[in-house]
Amino acid sequence: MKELTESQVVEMLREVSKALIDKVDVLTDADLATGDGDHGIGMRRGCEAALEGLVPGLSVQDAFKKTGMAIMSKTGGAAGAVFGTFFRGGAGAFAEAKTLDAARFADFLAQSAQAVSKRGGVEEGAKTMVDAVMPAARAVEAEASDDLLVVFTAAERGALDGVEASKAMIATTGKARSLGERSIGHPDPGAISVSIILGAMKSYAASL
Amino acid sequence: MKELTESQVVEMLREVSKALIDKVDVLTDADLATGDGDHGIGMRRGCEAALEGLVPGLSVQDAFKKTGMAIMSKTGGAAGAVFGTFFRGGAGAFAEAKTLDAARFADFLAQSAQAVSKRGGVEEGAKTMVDAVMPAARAVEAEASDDLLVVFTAAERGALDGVEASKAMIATTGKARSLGERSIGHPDPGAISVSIILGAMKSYAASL
Amino acid sequence: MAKVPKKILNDPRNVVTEMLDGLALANDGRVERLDGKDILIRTDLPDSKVTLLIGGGSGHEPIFHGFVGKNMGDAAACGQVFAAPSPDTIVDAAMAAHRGKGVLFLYGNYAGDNMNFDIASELLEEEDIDVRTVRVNDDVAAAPPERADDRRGIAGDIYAIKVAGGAAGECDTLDEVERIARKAVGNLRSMGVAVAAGSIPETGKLTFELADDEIEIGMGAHGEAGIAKQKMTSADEVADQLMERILGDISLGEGDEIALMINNLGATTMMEMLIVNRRVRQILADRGIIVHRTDVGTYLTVQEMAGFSITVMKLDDELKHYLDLPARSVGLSNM
Amino acid sequence: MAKVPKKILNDPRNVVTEMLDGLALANDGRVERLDGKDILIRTDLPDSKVTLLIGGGSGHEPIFHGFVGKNMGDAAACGQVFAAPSPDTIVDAAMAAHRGKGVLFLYGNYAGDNMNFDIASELLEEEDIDVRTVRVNDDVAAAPPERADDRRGIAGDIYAIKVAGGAAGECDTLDEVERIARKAVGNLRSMGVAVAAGSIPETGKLTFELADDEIEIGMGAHGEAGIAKQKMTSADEVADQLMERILGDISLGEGDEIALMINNLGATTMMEMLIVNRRVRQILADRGIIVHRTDVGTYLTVQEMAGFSITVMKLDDELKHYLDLPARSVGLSNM
Ligand SMILES: Nc1ncnc2c1ncn2[C@@H]1O[C@H](COP(=O)(O)OP(=O)(O)O)[C@@H](O)[C@H]1O
Ligand SMILES: Nc1ncnc2c1ncn2[C@@H]1O[C@H](COP(=O)(O)OP(=O)(O)O)[C@@H](O)[C@H]1O
Ligand SMILES: [Mg+2]
Ligand SMILES: [Mg+2]
Ligand SMILES: [Mg+2]
Ligand SMILES: [Mg+2]
Repeated sequence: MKELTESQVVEMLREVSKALIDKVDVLTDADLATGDGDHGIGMRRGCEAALEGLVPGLSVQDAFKKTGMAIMSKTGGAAGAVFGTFFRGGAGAFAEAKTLDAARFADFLAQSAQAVSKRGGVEEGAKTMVDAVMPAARAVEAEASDDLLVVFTAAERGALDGVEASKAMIATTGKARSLGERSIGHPDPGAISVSIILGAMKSYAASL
Repeated sequence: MKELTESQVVEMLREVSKALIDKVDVLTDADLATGDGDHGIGMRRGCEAALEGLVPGLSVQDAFKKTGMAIMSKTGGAAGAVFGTFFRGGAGAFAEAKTLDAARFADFLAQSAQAVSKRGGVEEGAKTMVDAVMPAARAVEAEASDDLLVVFTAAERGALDGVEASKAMIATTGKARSLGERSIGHPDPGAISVSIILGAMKSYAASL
Repeated sequence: MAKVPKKILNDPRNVVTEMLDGLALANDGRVERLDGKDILIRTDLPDSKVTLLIGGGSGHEPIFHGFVGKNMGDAAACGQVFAAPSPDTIVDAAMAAHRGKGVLFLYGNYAGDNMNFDIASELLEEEDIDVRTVRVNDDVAAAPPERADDRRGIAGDIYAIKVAGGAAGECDTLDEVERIARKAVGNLRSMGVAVAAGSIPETGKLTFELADDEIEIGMGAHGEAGIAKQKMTSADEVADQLMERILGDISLGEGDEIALMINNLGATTMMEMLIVNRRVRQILADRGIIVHRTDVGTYLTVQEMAGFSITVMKLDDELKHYLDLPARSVGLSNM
Repeated sequence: MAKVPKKILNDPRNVVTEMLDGLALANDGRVERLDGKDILIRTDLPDSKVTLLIGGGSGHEPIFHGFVGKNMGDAAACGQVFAAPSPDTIVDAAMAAHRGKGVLFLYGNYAGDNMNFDIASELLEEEDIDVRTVRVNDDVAAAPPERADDRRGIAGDIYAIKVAGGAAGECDTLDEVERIARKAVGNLRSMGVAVAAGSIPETGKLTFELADDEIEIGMGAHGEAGIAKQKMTSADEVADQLMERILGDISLGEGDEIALMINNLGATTMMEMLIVNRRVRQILADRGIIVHRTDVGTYLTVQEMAGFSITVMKLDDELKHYLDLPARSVGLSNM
C-alpha cells in the first residue's frame, strides 16, 4: 500500500507501543548486559503512556508527536530523551499531511536520525540507538520505493543490521561506556528498540 | 589419685581452656540454634586469655580465680558473667589450700552452683548452664568418693545429664527465651560448655 | 545454610578494635578511645555533670559507639559483636567519664548486659560512685505487657539515649536524669520484621534461617525468634501488623504526640522504609495521633540483616525538649 | 543469575511515588511533593534567592530526594529507579522553586541526565529563566584525567550539593553560586568498590554478576563496570587501592585540608566502612593531609549493592564555610 490514513497511523503507533511493551524482558536483559537494566521497563512506561494518548482523531504529525511526548515524559533516562526525540524530531515531515506516505516517512526518518544524533551528541559508532536509526534511514533512502511495506521492511532491515553491527562497537557514551572493550559482543539495547519499532510498523503494514 | 598439686591444677585448667577452644564450632552451632551464635567464639576469647594467665606458681585458688577473671573480662555476654562467676564464685573453697582434693572440689562446685544461680537470677529449669552445674554438683556430692578421677567422672556425667535434660526445657532467660516452645529439642550451649569443662578435668585426671 | 555475605575486612577477630579506631577517627576529635580499650569517651566532657554511660554488644551499628557526644552518651562501653561488654570495660568507662555527680547506666535489657552491668555497678559502689540503672525494654514482640520486664531493648535505645543524654547535659542531679530516662523508656514501644539474616564476622555464619518466601515478624536484634514466621507480604500489610501490636500496647489517642522511628536492621533499602512510613502515617492520621518528629534511617542494625523496626515514643513537653536538643556524632547527624 | 533480594514493597511499579510520599511525610513538614509529581520542594523557600535544583534517577538513597532543605537543594526532580527525570519534571521543579534569581542545575554526569536536563534548560530559557548547569564528575575510575568530562558523578554529589546549597542560601547571584559549585566539583574525587549487586524493584533482577570471591574496583553507581574484577582481599588493601587512585588524581600535600566521605553503596556494614576509615586515615596522615570533617554513612546507594566508595574534597576556606553550614533533612541529619 502507498499510504496510511490518520486513523491507520494512530493504529500503527499503538502496535509499535504494544510491541515494545511485549519485548520488555528482551530489552531488560540487553540493558543488564551493558547498562543498568532499566531500558525495558522504561520503554514500557513510556509506551503505556503513549497508548493512553493515541486516540482516534489525531493528525499524522500529532500522533508521532504525542508518542514522542509520552516517551519523553514517562520513560526518563537516556531512552526517554532519545526516543522522545526520535518520534518528535522528524514529525515536522508530516506537517499538514493527511496521510503517511513513503516520501514523508523517509523524510521523517532522516530528520529524526539527525535530531537524535544531535541530542545525544553522538555519531554512528558510539554503540547507541543512532547506530540503528542511521542505517534504517539510509536503507529507506536507498530503497526509493513508494510501497510502504517495502519501505518499512527496508527500515527494519537497516535497523537490524545496525543492531548486529553494534555488537562489535565499543561504547563511548551512556552507561555502557565504562565497560570499554568489555562492551564488545553485546548489542546496544536502544538499537534493539529501534528495530522493534520499525518491525512493528512493517507487521502493521503487512496486516492490512 | 587423691589430690592435685598446684602446678597440676594449673595444667588441668590449661587443658580445660584448650578443650573449650577446640569445641568452638560445636558451641557456635548450639548457640546458633537457640541464641545468637557467639558462645563458641566468646568462650574461645576468654580461654585464650586464661591460657596467658595460667602460668606455673599460681596457688590453687588463684588458678581458678585467674581463669574466672580472664573469662569474665574477655568473653563478654551472658557467658562471660556466668562462667567468670563459675570459676571465681567457688574458688574460696581452695583458700590457703596447697592441693585440690575431692572434698574441696565438691565444695567448689556447690558454691559455684549457688553463685551462678544467684548471678543469673535463675534456678534449674530455665535452660541455662545452671542446669548442668547443679546436677554435676549433686553427682559429686552423691558419689562421696575421695578419688578425683571418680569425682570428675561423676561431675561430667551430671553435667551431661543436665545437657540432655535441657533439651526438653523452655528457655526463660537469655537469648533463647524468645523462642518459647521453639527452644524445645535444643540443648543449652552454656550447659554444653559446663560438660566440656568437667570432661576436660576428667581426661586430665585419667592421663596422670 | 544460606550463603554468607562477602565482607571487606582484615582479621575477623580484630573487627571491634579496628572498628573503634576507625570510629574515633571519624568523629573529628569529639570522641576518643580510652587507652586502647573498647571504650569511646567524649573529649569535651565538662568538669561537672551527671554521667550517662551507654553500652552493649557491638555489631548493632551505629549504636552504641556512634552515639557518644554532647547531649548523648558521655562514654560507651563496647562488647564484642553481639556480646555485652565485660564488667572491667564498664567500670573503666564509668570511672573515666564520672564527673562527681553519679552515673546512669542506660542499655538494652538482655541477660548478658544485665549481669555484666550489675557486676560493674557493684564494683563501682565499692568506689563510692552512685550508679543507677535504666534498661530499655521497648520490644513488644518479646513478651506480653504483664511481663514487660522480660522485653528486649531494640531501636528504642536511640530515643532513650537521646532523651537521657539531653537530661544528663542539662539536669543537675542523678535522680532527675534517672526519672526522665525512666519516663522515656516507659513511653517507648518498638517492633521489627526480618526478611534475611545477619552474620557475626568471626564465625562467618548467618544467625538464623528463613525460607526464600518467609519473613519473621517481631524478630529480635540478634536474630532472636519473634512472634511468627509467615509468608512474605506487602509493605502495607507488614506496617499494619507491626502498628497494630505497637498501638495495642500503649495508650495513644487523638491529639497525642509521638516521635516515630523507622530503623534499618541492615540491608534494607530506604525505599522500603519510606514506603512503610507512608502507611504508618496513614494509620496514625486515622487515629488523630500527631507525629512530632520522624527518623528514618540506620540506627541499630543486626549486621547485614534485612528488615526494619518501627519505634513509637509517646511525648510530653519534657521528653520533647530533651529529645530535640542538638547533638552530633557519627551515628546521628553527619552534616 | 544470583538470587534476588527479598523486599517489603507494595506494587513494584509504584515504588517511586510511594517512596516520595513516605519521604515527604518523614521530613516533618520541611518539604512537600509538588502536586503529586515526582518532585520534592522546600516548604520554607524564601521569597528571593538563587535556586539550586538537584535531581537524577531514584534508587540511590537518600540522594537526591533526601537532600532537599535549607542550605541544600531547593527542590529535587526525581526519576524512576536508575533513570534520569524527564524534562517536564525538571521544568516543573525549576519553575516552582524559582525565586527570581535564576536556577543552578546540579546533578551527576550521565548521558541520560545530561540530555534531560539540557532539554529542560532549553525549555526554561524560552520562559526567560536563567539556567546554569554544573555536572558532578568525581568518579576517577570512569575515565583518565584528560577525559574527566566523561567521568560519572557518584558520592561526590553530596558534598557538591552541600556546598552549592550553602552558597545558594547565602550568595546573591547565580554567577557566584555557579562559580562556587564549579570549584567544589573541581575539587572532588571518588572511587568505589562493589562486592555484591543491587537490583531494580520493577525488574527484580540484579544489575550485574560477581563470583563469590570476586569484587569490582571502581564500579559505578548503577553497576557500570569499573577498573577491574579481582579476588576478594583485605580492607587495608582495598583502601590502599582506592586511595592510590584518588590521591594520584588530585594535588594534595602536607597541610592541605580535605573533607572525607565513606559512603555505603547499600548493604555494607558500618563496621567495614569504619575499618576502612582507619586505614584511610593512616594513609592521609602519612602524607600530612588534614581531615577537616569525616562523613561515614549511607548517602548514595545502588539499592542493596554491597560495597562502598571513598570521596575526598580538597577544601579552602570558602568551601569549608559552605560545606559546614547547618542543614537538616531525611538524608542528612536526622537528629
Ligand atoms: N548519548 C546518547 N545518544 C544517543 N543514544 C543514547 C545515548 N546514550 C544512551 N543512548 C541510548 O539509550 C539506551 C539506554 O536507554 P536506557 O537504558 O533506557 O537509559 P539509561 O542509560 O539512562 O539507563 C542505550 O542503549 C542507547 O541506545
Ligand atoms: N540468666 C542466666 N543465668 C545463667 N546462665 C545464663 C543466663 N543467661 C544466659 N546464660 C547462659 O549463657 C549462655 C549463652 O552464652 P553466650 O552465647 O556466650 O552469651 P549471649 O547470650 O550474651 O550471647 C546460655 O547458653 C546460658 O547457658
Ligand atoms: Mg538503562
Ligand atoms: Mg550467644
Ligand atoms: Mg551474644
Ligand atoms: Mg537507567
